[in-house]
Order: sequence, then structure tokens, then C-alpha cells
Amino acid sequence: MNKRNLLTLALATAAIAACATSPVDPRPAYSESDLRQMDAVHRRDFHPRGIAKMDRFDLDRVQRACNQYKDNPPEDLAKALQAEQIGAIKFPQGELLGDWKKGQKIAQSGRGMTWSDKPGSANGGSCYNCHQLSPEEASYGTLGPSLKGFGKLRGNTSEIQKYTYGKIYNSKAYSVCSPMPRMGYSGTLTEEQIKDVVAYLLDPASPVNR
Amino acid sequence: MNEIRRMVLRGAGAAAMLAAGLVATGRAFAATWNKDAFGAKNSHDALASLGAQNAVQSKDVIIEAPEIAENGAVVPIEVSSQVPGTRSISVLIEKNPFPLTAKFDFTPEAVPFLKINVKISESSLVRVVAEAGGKHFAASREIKVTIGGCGG
Amino acid sequence: MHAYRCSALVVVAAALTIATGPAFAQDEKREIEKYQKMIAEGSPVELFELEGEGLWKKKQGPKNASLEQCDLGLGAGVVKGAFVNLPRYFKDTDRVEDLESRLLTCMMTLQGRSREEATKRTFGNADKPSEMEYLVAFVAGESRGSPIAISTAHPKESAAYELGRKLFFYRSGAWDFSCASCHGEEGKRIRMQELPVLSLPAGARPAYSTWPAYRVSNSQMKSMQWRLNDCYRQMRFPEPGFASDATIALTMFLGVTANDEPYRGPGTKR
Amino acid sequence: MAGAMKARATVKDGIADVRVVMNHPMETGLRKGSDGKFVPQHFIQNITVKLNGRTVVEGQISQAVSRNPVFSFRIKGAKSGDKVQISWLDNKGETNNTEAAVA
Repeated sequence: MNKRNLLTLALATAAIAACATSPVDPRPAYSESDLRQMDAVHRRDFHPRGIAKMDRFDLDRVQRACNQYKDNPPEDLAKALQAEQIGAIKFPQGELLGDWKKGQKIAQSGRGMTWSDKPGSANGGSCYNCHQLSPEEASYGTLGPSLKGFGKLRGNTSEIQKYTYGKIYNSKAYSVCSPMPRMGYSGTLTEEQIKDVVAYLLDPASPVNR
Repeated sequence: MNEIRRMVLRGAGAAAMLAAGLVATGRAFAATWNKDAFGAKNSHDALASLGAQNAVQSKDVIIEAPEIAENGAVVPIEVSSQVPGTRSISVLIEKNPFPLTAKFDFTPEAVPFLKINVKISESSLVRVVAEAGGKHFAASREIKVTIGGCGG
Repeated sequence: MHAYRCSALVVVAAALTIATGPAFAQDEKREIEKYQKMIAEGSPVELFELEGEGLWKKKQGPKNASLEQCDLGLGAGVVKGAFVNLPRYFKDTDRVEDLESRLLTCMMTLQGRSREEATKRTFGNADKPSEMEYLVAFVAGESRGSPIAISTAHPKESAAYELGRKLFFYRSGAWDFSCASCHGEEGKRIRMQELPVLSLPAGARPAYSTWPAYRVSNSQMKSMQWRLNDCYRQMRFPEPGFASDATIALTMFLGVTANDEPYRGPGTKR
Repeated sequence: MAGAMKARATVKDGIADVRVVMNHPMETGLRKGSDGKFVPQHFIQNITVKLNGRTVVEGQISQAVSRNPVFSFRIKGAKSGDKVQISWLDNKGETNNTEAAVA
């Protein structure tokens, strides 16, 4: 870090500390040395536990770019990364619509991928943590957009099915620094499970669309 | 039937209770616990055990509680009775495995009032029954238990 | 008790944050606020302060000593007002320490306990509470009413703040999360749980000033170290070391952002 | 061993507000412990509140009262300096008690 950066940081810090009414954005654009520091600190101060191993700190190109550019990488890079991420989606052969009832259970469940989750136990999609889906479920999060009536609004064409499957499998393929986890790409949900969630979103009989 | 109730029904005052030696020693209460009422698996049976199956709805029985509880492990409930001569207040949570949760007896020196935290296993009607002059008066209120966020 | 075990994202079960999701029905919000107010009024939190005080004065360890001579930053044995200045730089360890790490230091130096033994139960559960979390309740309670005043004057303090800031926004792990994934935007919630923006004073103040806290979901006293630990669990990261420099730095970032807020804890949270 | 217990009583317009907190697990018997086995029922069944030695409230409670119970009561005719005594007894026969001066 050079002197000017230090000064900027110091000023920013002072501004944050001094001024509660008009705060500046404290989010840094991570430099190469910041990224190295983050990597070193996480590897020094964290330890593997259960299924959460240290390779979770291996940044892929998407995570790296989103950290470097505050979730807003230059257009060329964003395009290249998105193309890469699209390519990483494994679309299944044939039907993309599974069982909406199973999809509902997956959408409700927040299990999976934490150090307290047992290996081999069924993961959930945690959908309700961030999205409204069925109007019958009052306890829903708002970090993501409401998906109420998702299929009713968009129809149930094969293009929509493909988009929905892809978005759940790898949100970064459509918006490179999307805050949404890459449910298929990260190994959280299986192909079968994603199809069930697609059905939950698109099936006209699903409570999401009723 | 516990000590206070017996004394009160007999019209005994505090002096009589003192004289009876109820308050003299360490283990100061008679440790009755209504097994039948607390062991009842539905509120109908619990109310019957309390002799309160014919309780009438009353606006003088007051329940103060949040309509939505973010966590069923702790649901604060404040209950009171303005029925003159109220001697006991019972709290029942309909959907719990054993609905009867509390039965408090009050001497004339105490306000028939109680604040308590209870566990509610799922969204449920909470019923409060006050007893005065051998009659029972009831009020009820629905409490919704939501699915929590994280951190459980 | 619940049909669904806790869920995916991160939560600092923030205090009574004032943030409204657009789709959040007003009466629902009002009822939840009422619930939060009532659980705070009916909180047994003072019990834990009492138990913690007992542990503070209890002689134990190879040196059969209490913690009463522990220097929390204001001099040996001064508890009153100490919490609101933590984390801070300590000369004897040449390190920035938060309350938990400082207590650990005192357990090792004053009581002669090993780090391994003293950290055996840093977080309690329903079967067995944690000594550390009781102690934290006592010490924090002794700062009630004092404004949070965490210094960044020492170079190691400002470095800890900077590190904490970077850790807060760093996206990594299986789900590409950072702390800011959940605590970065106004008016958001996970399920029904409102999420304060912890990188800004408006969100950090009410949240930080009410930790440590009694959690009604498991009827346990919980420390800030636990709060961070459980956030990282739900971020799908590996586990942070107890009282590690990273967790102290993050606490520093949150605490400095909450500066000037009167301390109101230990709080009571869902 | 019974844990901590604490009571507070404040009087206003002749009515004392009594608040008592007790450390107790209030085990329902339906919770599984970290060893995967059900934790046996263990809960307070009886509570007595006295004013200067006279019983004023007597309560019976079930396992559905929350862990670390907190109760509030109101007593008439209390004045500053009066003593409020509270005791409990659980299903294992353990007891605890505490006293507070009305302030």
C-alpha cells in the first residue's frame, strides 16, 4: 500500500468516525496486495471444520473480480467472466421441470454447506431466506426480489425453464457479481433438486403461481 | 387443592394462615401440583380437571401478548383479571402437547396479575381462565409463531 | 421446536433496527417490535451478569486466583466502564484485544490456566453454559449507560480497524458471501429477521450496543465472538479461531462504527 | 445445584411490582441433548411469593414455561422496606429462594 492510499484510508476512517449523518462507502476496492492479505489472514486465523475446508478460501476468477471492482467489474471483464460462467452450467438432457412439491421443501430448507451440516445430508436451497415465493408463506426474506407469481408472469416456455434452471445453477452467468449463491456450481443443489425448484417457480399448480 | 385456596375458601385471613404455621418454616409451601390438569393432553380435559369446563367468555380477563412471536421458545404473556374477587388465573396453550402451563392462586393481598414467558410449539390459541367466587371466566388470543431467520 | 432449522444466510440478530422492507406489512412489523420489546422486558439477562460476577471473583486455576486483578484497560481490577473501550491495544501482550481475548489473557496470566483449558468451552449450549459468556455478561453490564468509545489512535488499533473493514466486505467461501451480503443494504431481511447495515453507524450503533446478548432461541447468553463465529458458519466459511486477530479486527470495525452510542446491553435477542 | 435467582420489588401507589428471575433449565423431556439422547424432564412446579412472611401468590407451572423463568407479580398494600420472599420447588425436589426489600 502506498502513502497516498494510506492517507485516503485514514481520511475515510476519520470521516466515518466523525460523521454519522453522511457516511462514506467504507467498502474497499481490493488491490492485489489487499487480496494477498485477505488470503493470508483467512488461512492464518480460520481452520477447517466439518465439511468446510480451507479450499473455500480459494478465490475463483469471479470472486476475485467482484472483490477488486466492488461488484462492478469493467464491461469486457464482466462479459468474459459471464461467458465462462454460462459455460460452466451443466444443463440436463430433456425435461427441466421436476416436482414442485419437492421444490417447495427445498425452497424452505436452509440446510447445507455449513460446518455443522453432516456430509451426505440433503441440502436445501435457502430460497425463502431471501425471496418471497408462495404468498402463503409469510416468513420470507427480502435480500432478493420477490418471486411471487414467477411462472404466471413469465410463462412456462422451454426458454424460461432453461433460464430459470441456469439462474439457480449459476447466478453469476447472468449477472457476474450477483449476490445470490451459485446453487448448482457450488455443489449445494443436485440437478434433480434444481429441477424441482424450477417446477416450484414455474408449474401453474405451484402455490407460487396460485 | 392447595393451601391458600383452602384457607381462602374457608374465609381464613392472613392471621389464620400464620397461626396455622404455613409460613413458619423453610419449605414454605405445600407443594401441590395438579398432576391431572397438567398432564391433560387437550385443553378440554385440562379445563375439566380444573373444574372450569363451563367458563364463560369475559372482557374482564385480559391477555397482553404479541400477535407474532419470532421465537416460540420465549413468548411473553401478561395476564390479569378485573373480575371482582378473582382467586386464581390459569394459562393454557391449546396446541402444546400439554396445554395447561400455569395456575396461579392469589390471596386478596395480591393483584390477580401475572407476567410469564412460555414456550409455544406452533401458532396457537392461548386461553386464560380466571376463577372468582367459584365461577370461571375466560379470554383467549391467537399467537402466531413464525419461522425464524438464522442463528438458532 | 421449529419445523425448519436455521437457515442459510447470515444474521446478526440485530437489535431493534429501524428498517422497513417494502413488502413488510406494517402491522406485522409492529407486532414483532412489540414481541422484541416484551422479551427485552422479560429477559433473565441479569442472572448471567450475576453468575459472571461470581466467576470473576472465583479463585481457580493452578494459581488459585480470581480475575479481580485483571486489567481490562483501565487498570488492574477496574471493570466499570472498561467494556466500552474494547477492543484496545494492550502493552503487556503487544496486541489489540477484545473483551474475550483479554479475559483469556487474564485466565492464563493471573490464574495460570493453559490456553487449551481456558478455551475448552468458549461457547455454551443448552446442556452446558460457557464460563466465558457469563463473564462477558458481567463485564459488559458494568458499562451500561457509558458511550462506546473505541480508540484507533495506536497504530495497531488503526491497523485492526482497517483489517476488520476489509474482512467485512471480502467475498469468498462456497456461496460467494461477505458480511455485507446480508448487512450491506438498508431495509433487508432474512426470513422475518431484519438486517442492520453494520458498516454504517445507523446500523452498527443499535446492534453493537446490545451485544453480548441473551438469545431466546436457545436461552443462552451469547458473546460477540459467538455472533461472529455463527455468522461465518452461515456464510459457509471455515471456522474462525476464537479470539483470533481476524475476529478482533472485525469487532474493532463494528465497534468503532458504533462509537458514541450509549451501551445498553447485555441485550436480549430473538 | 440451583443456580442464581434474583428478585426486585418497587412500590408505586401502594402496589408493589415484583420481578423475579430464576436460573433453571425447564427441560420438557422432549429435547435431545448433544449426546442425541432425550434430556430428562426437569422443571419448576411450584412458586410461592410472600410479603413479610405471608403467602400472597402460590403458583403451579408446567415444563412449558420458558427456560430461566422470569415472573412479575403485583402486591397490594406494600410499602417501602417490606420484604418479599420468593421460593421455588422443582420436580426433582430441588428448591431455591430469594428475598428482596421493597424499594
